[in-house]
Amino acid sequence: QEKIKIGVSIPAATHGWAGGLNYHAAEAEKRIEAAYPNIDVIIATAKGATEQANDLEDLVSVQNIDALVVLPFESDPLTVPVQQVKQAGKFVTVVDRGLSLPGIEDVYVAGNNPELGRVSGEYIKKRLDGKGKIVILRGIPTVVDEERVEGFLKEIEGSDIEVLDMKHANWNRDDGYEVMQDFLSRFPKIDAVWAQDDDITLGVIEAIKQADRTDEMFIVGGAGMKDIIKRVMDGDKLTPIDVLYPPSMIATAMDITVLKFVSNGAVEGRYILGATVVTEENAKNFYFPDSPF
Amino acid sequence: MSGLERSGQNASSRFSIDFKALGPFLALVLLFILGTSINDAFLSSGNLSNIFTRSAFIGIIAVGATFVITAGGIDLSVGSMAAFISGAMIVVMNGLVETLGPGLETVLIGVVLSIVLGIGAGAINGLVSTKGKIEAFIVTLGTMGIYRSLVTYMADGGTLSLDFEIRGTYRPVYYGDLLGIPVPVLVFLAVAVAGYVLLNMTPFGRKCFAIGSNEQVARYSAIHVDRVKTMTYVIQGICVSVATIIYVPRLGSASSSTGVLWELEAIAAVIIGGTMLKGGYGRIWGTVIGAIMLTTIGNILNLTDAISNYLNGAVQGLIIIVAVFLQRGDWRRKKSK
Amino acid sequence: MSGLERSGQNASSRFSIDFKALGPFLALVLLFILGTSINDAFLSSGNLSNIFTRSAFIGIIAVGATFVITAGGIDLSVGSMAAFISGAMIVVMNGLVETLGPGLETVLIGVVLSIVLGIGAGAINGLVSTKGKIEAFIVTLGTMGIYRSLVTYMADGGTLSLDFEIRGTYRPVYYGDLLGIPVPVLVFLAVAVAGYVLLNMTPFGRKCFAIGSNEQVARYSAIHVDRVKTMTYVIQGICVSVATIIYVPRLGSASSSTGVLWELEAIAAVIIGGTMLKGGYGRIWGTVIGAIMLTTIGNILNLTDAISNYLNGAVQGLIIIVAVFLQRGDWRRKKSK
Amino acid sequence: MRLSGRKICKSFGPAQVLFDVSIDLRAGEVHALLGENGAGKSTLVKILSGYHQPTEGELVLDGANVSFADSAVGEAHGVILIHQELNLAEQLTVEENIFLGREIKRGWFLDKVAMRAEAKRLLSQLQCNVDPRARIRDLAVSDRQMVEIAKALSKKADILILDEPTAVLTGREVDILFDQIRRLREQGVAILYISHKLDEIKAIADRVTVLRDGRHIITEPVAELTKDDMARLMVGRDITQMFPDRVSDTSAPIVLSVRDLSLAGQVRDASFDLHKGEVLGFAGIVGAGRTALMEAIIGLREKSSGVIERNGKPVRISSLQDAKDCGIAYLTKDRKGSGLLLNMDMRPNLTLLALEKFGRVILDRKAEEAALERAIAAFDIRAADRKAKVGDFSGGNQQKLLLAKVMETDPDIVIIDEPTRGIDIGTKSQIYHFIGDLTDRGKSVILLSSEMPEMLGLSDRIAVMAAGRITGILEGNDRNEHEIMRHATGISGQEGVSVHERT
Ligand SMILES: Nc1ncnc2c1ncn2[C@@H]1O[C@H](COP(=O)(O)OP(=O)(O)OP(=O)(O)O)[C@@H](O)[C@H]1O
Ligand SMILES: Nc1ncnc2c1ncn2[C@@H]1O[C@H](COP(=O)(O)OP(=O)(O)OP(=O)(O)O)[C@@H](O)[C@H]1O
Ligand SMILES: [Mg+2]
Ligand SMILES: [Mg+2]
Repeated sequence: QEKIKIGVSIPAATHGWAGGLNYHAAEAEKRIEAAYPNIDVIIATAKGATEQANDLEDLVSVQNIDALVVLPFESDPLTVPVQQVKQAGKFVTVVDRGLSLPGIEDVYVAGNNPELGRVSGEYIKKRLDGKGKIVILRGIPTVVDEERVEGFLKEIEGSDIEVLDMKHANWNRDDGYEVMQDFLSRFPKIDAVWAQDDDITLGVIEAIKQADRTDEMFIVGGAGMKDIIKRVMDGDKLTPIDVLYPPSMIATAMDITVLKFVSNGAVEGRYILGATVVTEENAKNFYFPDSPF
Repeated sequence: MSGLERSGQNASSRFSIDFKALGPFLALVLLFILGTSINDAFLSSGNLSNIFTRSAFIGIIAVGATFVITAGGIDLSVGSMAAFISGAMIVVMNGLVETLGPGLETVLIGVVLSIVLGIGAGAINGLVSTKGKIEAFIVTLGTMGIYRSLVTYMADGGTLSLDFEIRGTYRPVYYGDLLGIPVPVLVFLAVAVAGYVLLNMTPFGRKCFAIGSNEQVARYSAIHVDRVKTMTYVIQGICVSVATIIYVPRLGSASSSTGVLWELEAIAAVIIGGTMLKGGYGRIWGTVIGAIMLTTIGNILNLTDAISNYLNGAVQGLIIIVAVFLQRGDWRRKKSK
Repeated sequence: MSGLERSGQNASSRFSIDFKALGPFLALVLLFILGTSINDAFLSSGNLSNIFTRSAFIGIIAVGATFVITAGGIDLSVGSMAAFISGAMIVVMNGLVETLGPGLETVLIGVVLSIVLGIGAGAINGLVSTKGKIEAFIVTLGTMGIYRSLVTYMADGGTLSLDFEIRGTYRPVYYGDLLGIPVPVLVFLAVAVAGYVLLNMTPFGRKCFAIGSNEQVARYSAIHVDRVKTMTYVIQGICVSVATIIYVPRLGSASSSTGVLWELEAIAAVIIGGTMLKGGYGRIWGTVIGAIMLTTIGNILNLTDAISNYLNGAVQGLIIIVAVFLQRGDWRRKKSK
Repeated sequence: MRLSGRKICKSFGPAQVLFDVSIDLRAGEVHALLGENGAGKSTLVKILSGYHQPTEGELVLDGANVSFADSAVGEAHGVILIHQELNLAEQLTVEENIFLGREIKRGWFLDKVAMRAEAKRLLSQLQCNVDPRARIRDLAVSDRQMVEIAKALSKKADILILDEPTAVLTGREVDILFDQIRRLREQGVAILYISHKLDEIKAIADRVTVLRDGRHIITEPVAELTKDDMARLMVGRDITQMFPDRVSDTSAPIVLSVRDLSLAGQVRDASFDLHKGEVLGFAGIVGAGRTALMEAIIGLREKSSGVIERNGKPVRISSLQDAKDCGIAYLTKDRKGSGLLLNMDMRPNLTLLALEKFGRVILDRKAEEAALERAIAAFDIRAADRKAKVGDFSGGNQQKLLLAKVMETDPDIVIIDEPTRGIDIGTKSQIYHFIGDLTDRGKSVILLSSEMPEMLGLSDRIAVMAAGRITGILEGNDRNEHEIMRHATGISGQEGVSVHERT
């Protein structure tokens, strides 16, 4: 009997969150292949949109997959390539970043970037009583980053929270460290930092520690890296909360896709993941010490 | 002292030269054998067509890079330049939809713009490095940052998307075919042939070789060194715009992450093909095969999931080194010399 | 007539020669003036100490790169190598906590491991390129992929984090200071002085210059070309491990994104410093200033919000080109020659 | 009167190398330019042809003032210069070099067929049968020079300047070149000819100008001057004795013995002995394998078989370092390609081969400077500026520096390949006496030379090679041009070896 092949196309592990994505995809592959011997999961990773488009072609033409789970590097450029997979008669699940044309995918498992920004803004606004000076460390200039920042700025609009400056830290902890160092030299008073991503948070923490200004401010990160979750769990004043944007969503998407082939029920629709706020109280539910992310 | 002349010695050296020219080709054949042995689907016409179509981008850019490198220069800005040109094309074409509609004119204007920008960007690289007497490495590192910033700025940090109606008109440029051969492959072939003719059959190409081999000699031979060098960057720019013209209809968008690291791939294709990084010797066909080899390696890695994805890069690196080692053909000779 | 003329020309030529050696330094001073005018905080001791401390990584790696480039080679693998060595150090030190505890021994073993790996990785680059007669560009492009894959594999795609207790022991190596000078700055200085002595005052350094300037002449001067070239890669490897040793305690982690593009920055620092990309002429102090300049540009951009974030790269690129143009000092002379 | 230089002065930075030099070139005349190394000959002709601009003075072409902004303008006016230092792109082929910058075109494309045919014609005119498709870097130096000449001939010169064209040529090639020069003279071309070989000047030139230390000394018809006159005018003193007086001692112990050395495709079964205090000459036509044999001995090329004994003990020499350790030094004939780092100044060049002498850990810069001081004095190196790049040195001074570099290792055995290429007559004599001093001090010399007088004047014995074999080792009265010729062309056959190999 022919195996059912499920192709999974995701970005390569070039930063922490993507690393978590890779990890969860690989774990799900093992789990699924063990549970269903007639299913073969094939993971392809890409370092850019063009390469991902190549991978999609290869999954169809040489691997002859039956279903595709794709987390698009970027929405726009991958819309047409994914559409072609669909037109080849494959079942398509899109994860996290929606395509630019409606109606292509069978299943959409969505993260919610504007919501991540909004929730973070909401927390900071509340913590500071609607008044204070903050700095923002952005990611790599992409749609994801843009959506998060927009969501954040919209939320704090009208309050007395002043954004001293925003700089790109490229979802990289070294850049986070250096940008924060420079913010600290520049601004004598900072009430809060929105780091948007936990890789950046790690760098920010060290910079603040080095400047000995830990009591002055707090940081809101994002994604749910285990190191940060641990800090939240331990009640670290510097990182009171974290906003989830779990890379495990890829595993969820893979599971849903498998259901299409192993169950009789109709599998379709949209599954929107919230931007859960991790606090000291609920942190232990989100702490996975064995995960690499 | 008169009389006797040397002889012999020629035969053996001629043989090794032939082998050297065949080197990249042999390495490619070995890669194809490897691919087939891993997965039968490798040789399917669909897959082969995919490989050749994909290698068109990098291949076309690498043809330009062959000129630059042969003349002793280097261009690190090609990836950013491609992103910038794509972005500008998209902005302008989208803007024209209202007045001209999503028809051929709009696309043509986009194409012309692309070429103009390519020539301009190349000329900047060339003029700043020759007139400013700044190492090309630095100049193109600088313009790499500049072009990339410009596209990020145009896209406001996000993505520039081509109007979906224009995509319909423009689509065949990437997805169409002529007598079964995909358009990008035809364009690649045309660029390669043109590049070959220009590099090997015209005075201009001859001058590139001479400058890369010895600038002083070139200058003493009444060659306008700065002018020729600048021209190589312009050619590189034109190649980038041609690549962009077939790239835009594929993904229909441009962002700050478009074309990242293409410069490295293009240079690698050139060097794999046997062109010398220090200049003075260039080989267009080698470059073409180098580009196809790089794409094929990526494709082969997608043929199997035996290798952990994390190790893809390692396998790729290893294959590149081994392929170049095999194609050098020097392993057959003794050390000597 | 002769007397008069001689003295006149003397003065001007001496001035321009001095100017050339001072070039990078002057460019740096201009940058500092720019920084101060943008934000007073620039000259604060905290900020200056930040700049110098940060430039230590790239600076130390660039000192190694100066050797490689002077001898006519190139090493693209340094960033990946740094990531790989960091990863290996962290894994081994974490593993040793149980048996040896989080004390000095564990850190020392980590440090020794780092050096050993650096030497090994450098030796691989050197031997494969010299013995295999493969262009260094290709070899190190290959090992760049290999080392990066290895660290990704070790980290399972994620992050390797150093045990928190070891961090405590190890922390002073990055955050400590001696007489107010941060340790990384001292290490950088020590590496630079050692590099200067080795390159300019020893037979080995002389041989690097000779090989980079003409390999054939070097061979006819009883220099073991392959051996010396391999040694330059080993030195590069050692420099990478020293940089890693002070890098790891900074954030206590390594991942596949560690050290991305450091190779480009290191080479840029070297070239900005006045070393020639084609080999034959190297300048350690120039490299040091080049590294500080690169860091300073980044710092200045962080100190102002006058420029759109999206355009950072453009400003950076522009400043690099202008700085190198100014430091060349050739703009003062006529074209002639 | 075609081209004149009037009161030409030239300075490089602080150093003035030409002082008010005037010269006239006439149609249909061969004008010779003479002078010591560094006298300014090359500089003068570079100015005449537009490669350099004079600091002062002017050029007059057919009675009108001209100025050549660069060499292209010079060439457009019909002034063609063949450089002293070869000026060919090494990675390009012969035909590509000949037509570099003025390719023959058909439409937009290169007319390769026409260029090949023309290249073949030019080369055959010079009786030079290199393959037009060969790369320059694979050619012997003399062939490269012939290519240079072919390139110049193809340019249709009105005024042709040849800067030491014969330094690397063999006798036969010189004859061919002279035929061409005479042909051009008959066509009314003005020719300026630089050489250190006074015989050649006598044979070809109509008038001669002598430069000394950048100053014009005399311009006279050649017939008015003897060779001795010319030498005296150049050097500023009499050269009494060209060669040192040497007494050879064939009973001295053997310091180097080579047995049955073969080198794939280039040398077969070469055997010879070298005595203490002896000069052993190696003669042969170009490509006979002399250089290949020597480079195999000193470990620069891989030998396929053979034994080398030093003072009776077999030694293994697989690298130049080994050779150095055995007290053997080698002076290459390719000073630009293998000898000197042209982009560096004198000091690093001088000490490169004997670097460990100046410190194993830290180089002693003072000692290096002192060595340079000594070398400049001992070898009479005349550099206008001590910090100048060696590539800017006059050809002869480069050669002297190379000799000094090799002697820094203080070898017991010196293998010298073409030591006096481009050296003026005064310095030549200095070098010959220097070789004499060496042997007097008990050192031994192997001399490879294409110059018959120096071969005969210096060597105690002469080994002759033909087609990769040593066809004879000539001693005593057999050391004459006729015998050498006989063995070099292989006429003597194998019996030559048995007759003369008596050691
Ligand atoms: N480009 C240059 N820069 C500095 N000095 C130079 C340059 N060219 C020549 N010189 C110096 O000018 C002087 C004359 O050199 P030139 O080459 O004219 O001598 P020459 O008469 O041709 O000697 P030779 O017989 O050795 O070739 C030398 O001292 C040389 O070092
Ligand atoms: N690097 C090389 N590689 C291959 N063949 C070479 C090389 N150098 C020289 N040859 C060939 O080896 C043979 C011997 O050359 P070699 O230079 O030893 O001759 P020679 O008699 O010393 O010449 P000369 O009289 O010019 O010194 C020739 O056929 C030459 O073309
Ligand atoms: Mg699987
Ligand atoms: Mg000269």
